[in-house]
Amino acid sequence: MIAIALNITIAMVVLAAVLNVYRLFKGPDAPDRVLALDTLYINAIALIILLGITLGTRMYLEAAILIAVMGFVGTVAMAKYLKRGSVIE
Amino acid sequence: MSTLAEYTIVVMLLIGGAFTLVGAIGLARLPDFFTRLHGPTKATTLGVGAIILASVVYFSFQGEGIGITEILIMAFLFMTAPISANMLAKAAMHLDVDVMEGTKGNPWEQ
Amino acid sequence: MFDRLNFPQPWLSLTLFLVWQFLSNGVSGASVVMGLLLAWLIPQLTQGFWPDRPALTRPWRLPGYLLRVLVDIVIASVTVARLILSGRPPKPVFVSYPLELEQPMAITILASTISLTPGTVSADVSDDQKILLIHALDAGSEQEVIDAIKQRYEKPLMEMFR
Amino acid sequence: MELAFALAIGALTASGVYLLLRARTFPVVIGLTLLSYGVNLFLFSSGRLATGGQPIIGSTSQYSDPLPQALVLTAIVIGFAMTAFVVVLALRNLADNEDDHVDGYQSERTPKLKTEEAEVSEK
Amino acid sequence: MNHWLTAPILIPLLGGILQVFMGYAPVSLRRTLALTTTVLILVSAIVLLVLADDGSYRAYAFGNWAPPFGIVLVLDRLAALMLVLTAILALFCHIYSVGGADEGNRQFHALYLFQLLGLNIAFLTGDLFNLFVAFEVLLIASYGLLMHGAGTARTVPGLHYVVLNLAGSSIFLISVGMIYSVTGTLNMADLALQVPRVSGEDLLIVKAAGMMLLVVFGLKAAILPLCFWLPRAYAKATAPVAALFAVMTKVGIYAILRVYTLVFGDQAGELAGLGMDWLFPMALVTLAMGVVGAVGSESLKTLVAWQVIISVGTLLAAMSLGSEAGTSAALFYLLNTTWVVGGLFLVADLISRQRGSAGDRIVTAPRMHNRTFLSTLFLIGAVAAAGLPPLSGFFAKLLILQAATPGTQMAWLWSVVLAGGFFTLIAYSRAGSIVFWRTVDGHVENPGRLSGTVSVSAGALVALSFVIVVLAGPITRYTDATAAQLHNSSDYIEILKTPMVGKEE
Amino acid sequence: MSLPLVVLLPFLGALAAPLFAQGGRTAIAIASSVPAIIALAALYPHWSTLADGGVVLHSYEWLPALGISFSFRLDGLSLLFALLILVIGLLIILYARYYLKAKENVGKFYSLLLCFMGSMLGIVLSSNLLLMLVFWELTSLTSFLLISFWNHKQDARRGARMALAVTGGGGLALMAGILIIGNIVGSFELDDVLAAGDLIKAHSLYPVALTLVLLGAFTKSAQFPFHFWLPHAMQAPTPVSAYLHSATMVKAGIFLMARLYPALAGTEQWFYMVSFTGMATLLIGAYVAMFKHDLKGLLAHSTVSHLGLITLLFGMGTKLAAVAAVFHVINHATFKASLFMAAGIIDHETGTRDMRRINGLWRYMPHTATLAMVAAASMAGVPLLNGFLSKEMFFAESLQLNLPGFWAWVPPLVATLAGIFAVAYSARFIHDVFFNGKPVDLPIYPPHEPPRYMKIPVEILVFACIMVGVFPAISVGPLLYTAAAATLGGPVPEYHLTIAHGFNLPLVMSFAAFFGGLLMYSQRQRFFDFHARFKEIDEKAVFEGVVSWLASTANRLTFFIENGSLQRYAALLVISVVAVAIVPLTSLGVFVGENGLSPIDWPTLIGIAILILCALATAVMHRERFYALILLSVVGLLVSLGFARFSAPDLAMTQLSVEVVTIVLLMLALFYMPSWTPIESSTSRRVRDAAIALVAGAGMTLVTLAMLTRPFTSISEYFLDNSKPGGGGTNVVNVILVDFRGFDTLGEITVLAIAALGIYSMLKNTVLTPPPGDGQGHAWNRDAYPLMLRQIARPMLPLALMVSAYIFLRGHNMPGGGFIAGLITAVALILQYIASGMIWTQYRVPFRYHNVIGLGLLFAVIAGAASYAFGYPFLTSTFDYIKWPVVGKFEVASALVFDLGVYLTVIGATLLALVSIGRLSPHSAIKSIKESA
Ligand code: NA
Ligand code: NA
Repeated sequence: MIAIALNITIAMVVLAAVLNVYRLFKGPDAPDRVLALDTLYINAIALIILLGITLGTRMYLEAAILIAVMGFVGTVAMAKYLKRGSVIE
Repeated sequence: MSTLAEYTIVVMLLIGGAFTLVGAIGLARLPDFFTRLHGPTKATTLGVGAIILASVVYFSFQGEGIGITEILIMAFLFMTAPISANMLAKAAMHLDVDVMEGTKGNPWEQ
Repeated sequence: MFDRLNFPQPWLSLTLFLVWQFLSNGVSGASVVMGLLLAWLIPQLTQGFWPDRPALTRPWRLPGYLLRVLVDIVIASVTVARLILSGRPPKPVFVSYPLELEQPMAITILASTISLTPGTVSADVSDDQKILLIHALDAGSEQEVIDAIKQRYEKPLMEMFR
Repeated sequence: MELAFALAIGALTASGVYLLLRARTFPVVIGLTLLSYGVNLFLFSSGRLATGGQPIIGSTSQYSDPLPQALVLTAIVIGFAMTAFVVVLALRNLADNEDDHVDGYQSERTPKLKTEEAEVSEK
Repeated sequence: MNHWLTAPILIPLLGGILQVFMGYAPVSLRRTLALTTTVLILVSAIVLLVLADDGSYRAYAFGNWAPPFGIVLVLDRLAALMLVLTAILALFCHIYSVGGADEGNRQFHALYLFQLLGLNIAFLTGDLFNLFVAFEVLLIASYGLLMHGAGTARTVPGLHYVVLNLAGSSIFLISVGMIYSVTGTLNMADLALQVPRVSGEDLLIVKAAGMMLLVVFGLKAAILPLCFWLPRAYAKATAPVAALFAVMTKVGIYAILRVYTLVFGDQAGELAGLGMDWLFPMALVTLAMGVVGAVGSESLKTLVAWQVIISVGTLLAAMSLGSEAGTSAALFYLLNTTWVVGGLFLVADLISRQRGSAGDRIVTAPRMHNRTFLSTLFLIGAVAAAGLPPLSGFFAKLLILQAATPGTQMAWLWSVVLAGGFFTLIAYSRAGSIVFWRTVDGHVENPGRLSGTVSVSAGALVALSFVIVVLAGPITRYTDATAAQLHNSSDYIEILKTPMVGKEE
Repeated sequence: MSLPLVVLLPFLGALAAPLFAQGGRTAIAIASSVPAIIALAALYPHWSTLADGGVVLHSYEWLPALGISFSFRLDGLSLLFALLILVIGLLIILYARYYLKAKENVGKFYSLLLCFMGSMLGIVLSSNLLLMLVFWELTSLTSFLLISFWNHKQDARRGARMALAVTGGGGLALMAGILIIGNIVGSFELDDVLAAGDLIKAHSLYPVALTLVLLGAFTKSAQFPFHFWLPHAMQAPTPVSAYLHSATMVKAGIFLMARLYPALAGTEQWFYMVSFTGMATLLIGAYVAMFKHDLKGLLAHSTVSHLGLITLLFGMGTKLAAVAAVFHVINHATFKASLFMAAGIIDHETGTRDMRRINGLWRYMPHTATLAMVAAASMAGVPLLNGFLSKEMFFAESLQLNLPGFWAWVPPLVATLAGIFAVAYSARFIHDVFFNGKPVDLPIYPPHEPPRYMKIPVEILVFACIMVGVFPAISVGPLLYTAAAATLGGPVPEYHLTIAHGFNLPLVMSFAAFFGGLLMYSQRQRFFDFHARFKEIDEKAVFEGVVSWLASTANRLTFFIENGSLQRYAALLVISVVAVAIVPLTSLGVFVGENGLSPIDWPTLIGIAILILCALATAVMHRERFYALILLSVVGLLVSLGFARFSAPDLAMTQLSVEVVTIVLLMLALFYMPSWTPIESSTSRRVRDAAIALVAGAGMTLVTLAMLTRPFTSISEYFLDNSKPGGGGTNVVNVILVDFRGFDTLGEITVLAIAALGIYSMLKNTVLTPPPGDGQGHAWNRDAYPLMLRQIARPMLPLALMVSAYIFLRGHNMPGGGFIAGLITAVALILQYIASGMIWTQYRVPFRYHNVIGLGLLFAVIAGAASYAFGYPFLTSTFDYIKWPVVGKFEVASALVFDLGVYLTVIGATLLALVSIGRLSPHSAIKSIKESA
């Protein structure tokens, strides 16, 4: 049962990722694209955790932690660039 | 693994997947940047949260002790997601992106 | 660097200690020793990076607040999900929220809360830190939003950060 | 699956090479980065693909080849250092030449040898 | 295991680290320590040369892990020769840089020593992937050094150099991946053992990888059509850097020599002599292109930079003869060309310092202050580089010509080498006569006066061509032995049996 | 010992001579003559050996690998040349003492002259052909420097370069020729070569070798068509011309022909090549000499002609002709040297060499005039002078050639015609200079006799001309005989050295030449008019033109190929790779190995599809840079997911963290760059690039597919087996990194460190003007440090450090390690910079990043070097499990110290790099001070 639910969940998350990619391509503005990228990062967390459950291993968990701790820095840098140009000043 | 745990896992997984998907649908379908901003910051965050809980339960019932590290992921996500949203909203307002018709109030630029 | 051999930021140290237990996936002799060590060491190293530390006077209220936020997230997420799935065009509104909180960290927590709870996103804080610009996805009026936030979040926060 | 993986490496390489051949520094940097992604995946796959075979002793029954992973890790780090350097060099190029053309000034690309005859007038 | 093997690596590494810490130390202290490090490198290289001269292979297994599992350093005659060659060049270039070229960048000496670190690793390592790492170390340091100095002239050539080498590194990794995917090993001795056993479809993969590796090494060595990054980059680099870079192309040459005698050597079965039939014509075309570039040069440094390419063509032509005599001749030529070209870069710099705005361009300018001295140095360098008697270049060329066996190959080699020599002679005489003899009235404001350090170091490098002539006997004996060792590399595989410390066989 | 000494002495003198320059011209001249005098003395004892037909050999081994030895050999021929070189050299030294002005660089002059003398001696005394070649090229070099002695004169420079180009180039041909001969014979020793004449001539490479050797000889001896350099070499100071162009340099080619005569001569090829070249040179030189108004020009062309005569004699192939050739070498050297010196005196005393201005000098310098007239008469072949004797022999030999039919007449006719010209130009030399009215507009007027000692060399030489002319058998007989014997390498034919052989055909030819020449001179105006109809070619201008053309063509060609376009170089690189790999790869085809394809996994497939899509889109959309950057980030994210999906957690984490830093880095850079890339390449160019890219991509796909589906065994089993027991860690990747292949990692962090240092240095003094807005009409926002970001950044730092400590500590056993931990720390600090600014953050960072880098590297090295103390090799790790109360059992591994080094280096390097870029931003520095207050 878990396996089925897992597959359904993975399918939903992957579909979500596809939609994010759609938004990324569609735009229309730069913030939309960054938002899509940011969301993709969060989807990636989900996918990594789902992978861990599928494989029954916790070896990939830290990758998810890494995204949670650091992933937003990229978004912040991009947003700051769009607004301010200079990221570190 | 107990049936209860199994059901919990299944439910959590499905909720998580569903919210993630809904967030993405929102991102894809909502009409302007600011409305789209809502999808990821919450629906997706919640979705990931649910999946994380599923994982916690799953690994806690694996017979190798508890698995709680995942909780931190949620904590970090809750800390950082609003910042991303805030920064992006600021950028969008700065760039003066289109706002959907019927929006009350105005984004301001300082 | 190591001014005194104490815990310059005890709440932070406690948090870090807890974080370490989470990271170690549970409490053990080793994790306690290491956690204590790091919970002492890291604030020593980083205290300079947090000059304007918030005056968290009633920290015991924090768990309750968090719980409320958590519940709100779940409830309101459903609302937003329904809105998204319904295909009905939302009725967004930009709200200029007058802040009573003054501490920057408190404002940040409020703004974060607003962003995390569905239907609202903190878009910006004014330069003078008096107004919070909020984008509400689907709201009746500006005042509704302001009142809700004031009651549910800003008040408790003001209690904590006084 | 292997075919898809191979195609991904092919696509990364193709995009990387195409951008490498552009005339401005920024696309070239992007191209090099894409190329290095492709190369890293390639080097990684020289140990073949495995699912759930993380080379952590005791975590699984069938381990994937750890050596290519270690090599790729080294390659990623080195690639990062190189990318950083080339990005900064692109900035320096921008500062020195006031545009980010990889070939520098157009005028520098034309011959300008003065023959000895041309200079005899000095005598 | 002989710890001396690590000396040429650890000395520059520690010296470099020291320099990193000492960014704000007094410049004289930094210079003293940096030069001391370089001297120590030379000493260690000489020790290794003496060791290697017994003709055996010495392996050093890092981490006490037996090859092919751990990384090994392997000392043989070739490695020792390259170490000494580099150390001597480096020492004089370093002395020269202390004359003022090291100013304006507190990290110059660190970069310089790290550059030597990379070079030395490359010469000693017995591991294919570690060779990649060594290349990266020496490349990144060279990027830094290349950009050293004031002015904007070197940015674009530097960019070209960096980008091409980054692409080259990617190709290197792809080749390593392909080879590993078939042989499952990275140790060169082990590869020499595995490659002959490869068959079928695998053979095609290894073959493609081997050829791609040749392109990578060719890029480093600057073979046509991969040599065009070099002239501008070298011509624009700060003098001691350009002079040190005389050895950079030789790393590519070394890698070709090492990998294509060991892994794809005579005993490599179906892959024996891989790519060598390509190499010979490419080498000759490279030589010719170098000569064209030299004749058409507008400045002395460009001329010398093209001389680097001429050298590469000559070296590879001799190497691709595939005979011991050819390899030995190439090694002899290698010593000559590396030092002399390095010296010529320094001389060109001294010249340009005394010619005001004319710099090193081949145009008329007011008479130089130290014309006699500089023209003598230039003459010696040019004679040695162009291969005229009585200096070392002549004997090197003689050895190369003699190495060819009668036939079409000989006809091509002789014609191109001799005609190339002729036009090089014309290029040098034209450049020299304009720069030194065609003076205009007037004087240069603040001409660079010659200090002891710069004069001695520039002079010493070109004067090494006399030393080579005097020591030609011992040197040819050594290069002959080196070539013999390279061409009978089956003993190299024995390093796989190196006993580990504290472990029984 | 004495032979090497003879060669070495002048070189020693060359080193010593400049030391005497301070003492004045007399001192240096005396000092310079010492080596020559000693050399002469050293040669003297050998005479008896040589007279008995013996040979003196002194041989020392030098470079056996090359076949070069220090072998010197003295026989009649080399003795003859050595004497000419030394004796005339001595006279020149004396002469130059008076010729050079005091302010000239006499030190350099005598030094070079002695170098040249030594080189010439080396040529004639070498017993090893390669050794001879060394000296041969040395004469080219030293003569180059001598000719250009007055290098401020353009003509001198050009003349010198032309001489160097021709003779140096010839030397290269000679080198090839000698190598072939050496290969045929198996030795470069002269004795072996001379004994192997038949072997050489029978060899298939003989024509090639002969041609190459003759090229060397002809260029050196100014034979047609290489004769043009010689007259222009007259730009040298006259002592140089007198020395180089009478007895030495130009005679080197002649010497070579004589030396190799036994080995190479006697074949048809020899005959035709040598004699016809000689004939052409003889005629052309003689003809042109007639029309030169420059005194030295006349002599130079006369030299060309006489060299042609000697060459022709050698070419004839008869033994008597060879004897005549050797004889004429002696005679020409004496009269030509004296003539050059006389010309130099005239030049010296009148200030010009233009015969149209120099007239009637008899009245001003009768002594010199007498000497010059005697020498000129010898040149013309007037009886009782030495020139007559050898010319008579030449005429005789020209009649002996057994050419078929009409051709039999050609040599005597040519000989006579050349004789006529020789008499005519000699007559001109005498009449036009010493008589023919009054001088015209001389720069120095009135001219008078030179210093007494300046004439002595001329007197000696003229005396020799007469002595040989009148008493040939006594004066030169023995020397000529031994020289001829040595040349022929065998018996010498019967010949008679007498003043006259009675009335015979040669004598008729001599008379014809004499009176024909006088007649021609008397009718000179007609010939001048005739000659004036042809445009005279200035070989120097032609040469310069050719060199300039070469240089500019080469320059244009270089620029055409090496055009400074990175795009081209990169394309060449990619094409090269494709070219070498395409053959094996196409043979491979779409190859699926025996492992086959694994089943399709849809989520992964979609992920890969997105990756491919975004990768291609990055290329397609690259002009919109920010967009491309986002797409690149997606690709990076998917690559790391791919690593996770295919069992590489460490790689996934590394890729993720590197990704974040890379994005920040690229954003930092993009700020200063244009946000759009303009379209600059043509459609065809883009299509071409796309084609190259697709081929490269297709190739990679094929290889990957083939690779992934084939089984293989690798050394990795060992790592899996030994990681825990030998390396003390369960994360095999990490154990490989810090232990099995720790040396790679040491290199890798060094790369990182160097990159950061390089970046720092490169940006130290760089100034970049930031754009005022984003290029789409938006000025930058004022809000540099947003409140929320600032506030969250603060707790993020300790939290991230905690995570980083966790990742670091577990790395040896679980995914993680120093590198990833370092990047987490670095990113956390970067966040501080982004959120709160450069100054705010920098103020709080208690260390210099340089020192962090240094410390990191140091830790790694120390961790590695610690094993030395226990007798283990560098980087040997150790570990132990310790049991403590409360804590329990835990592992202590020395590899952790190494990993700490990695950690620190990563932090230092990453931050130093990013901060260096951040520091470029000028406008916010003041603001951040305000913020931090
Ligand atoms: Na006259
Ligand atoms: Na070890």
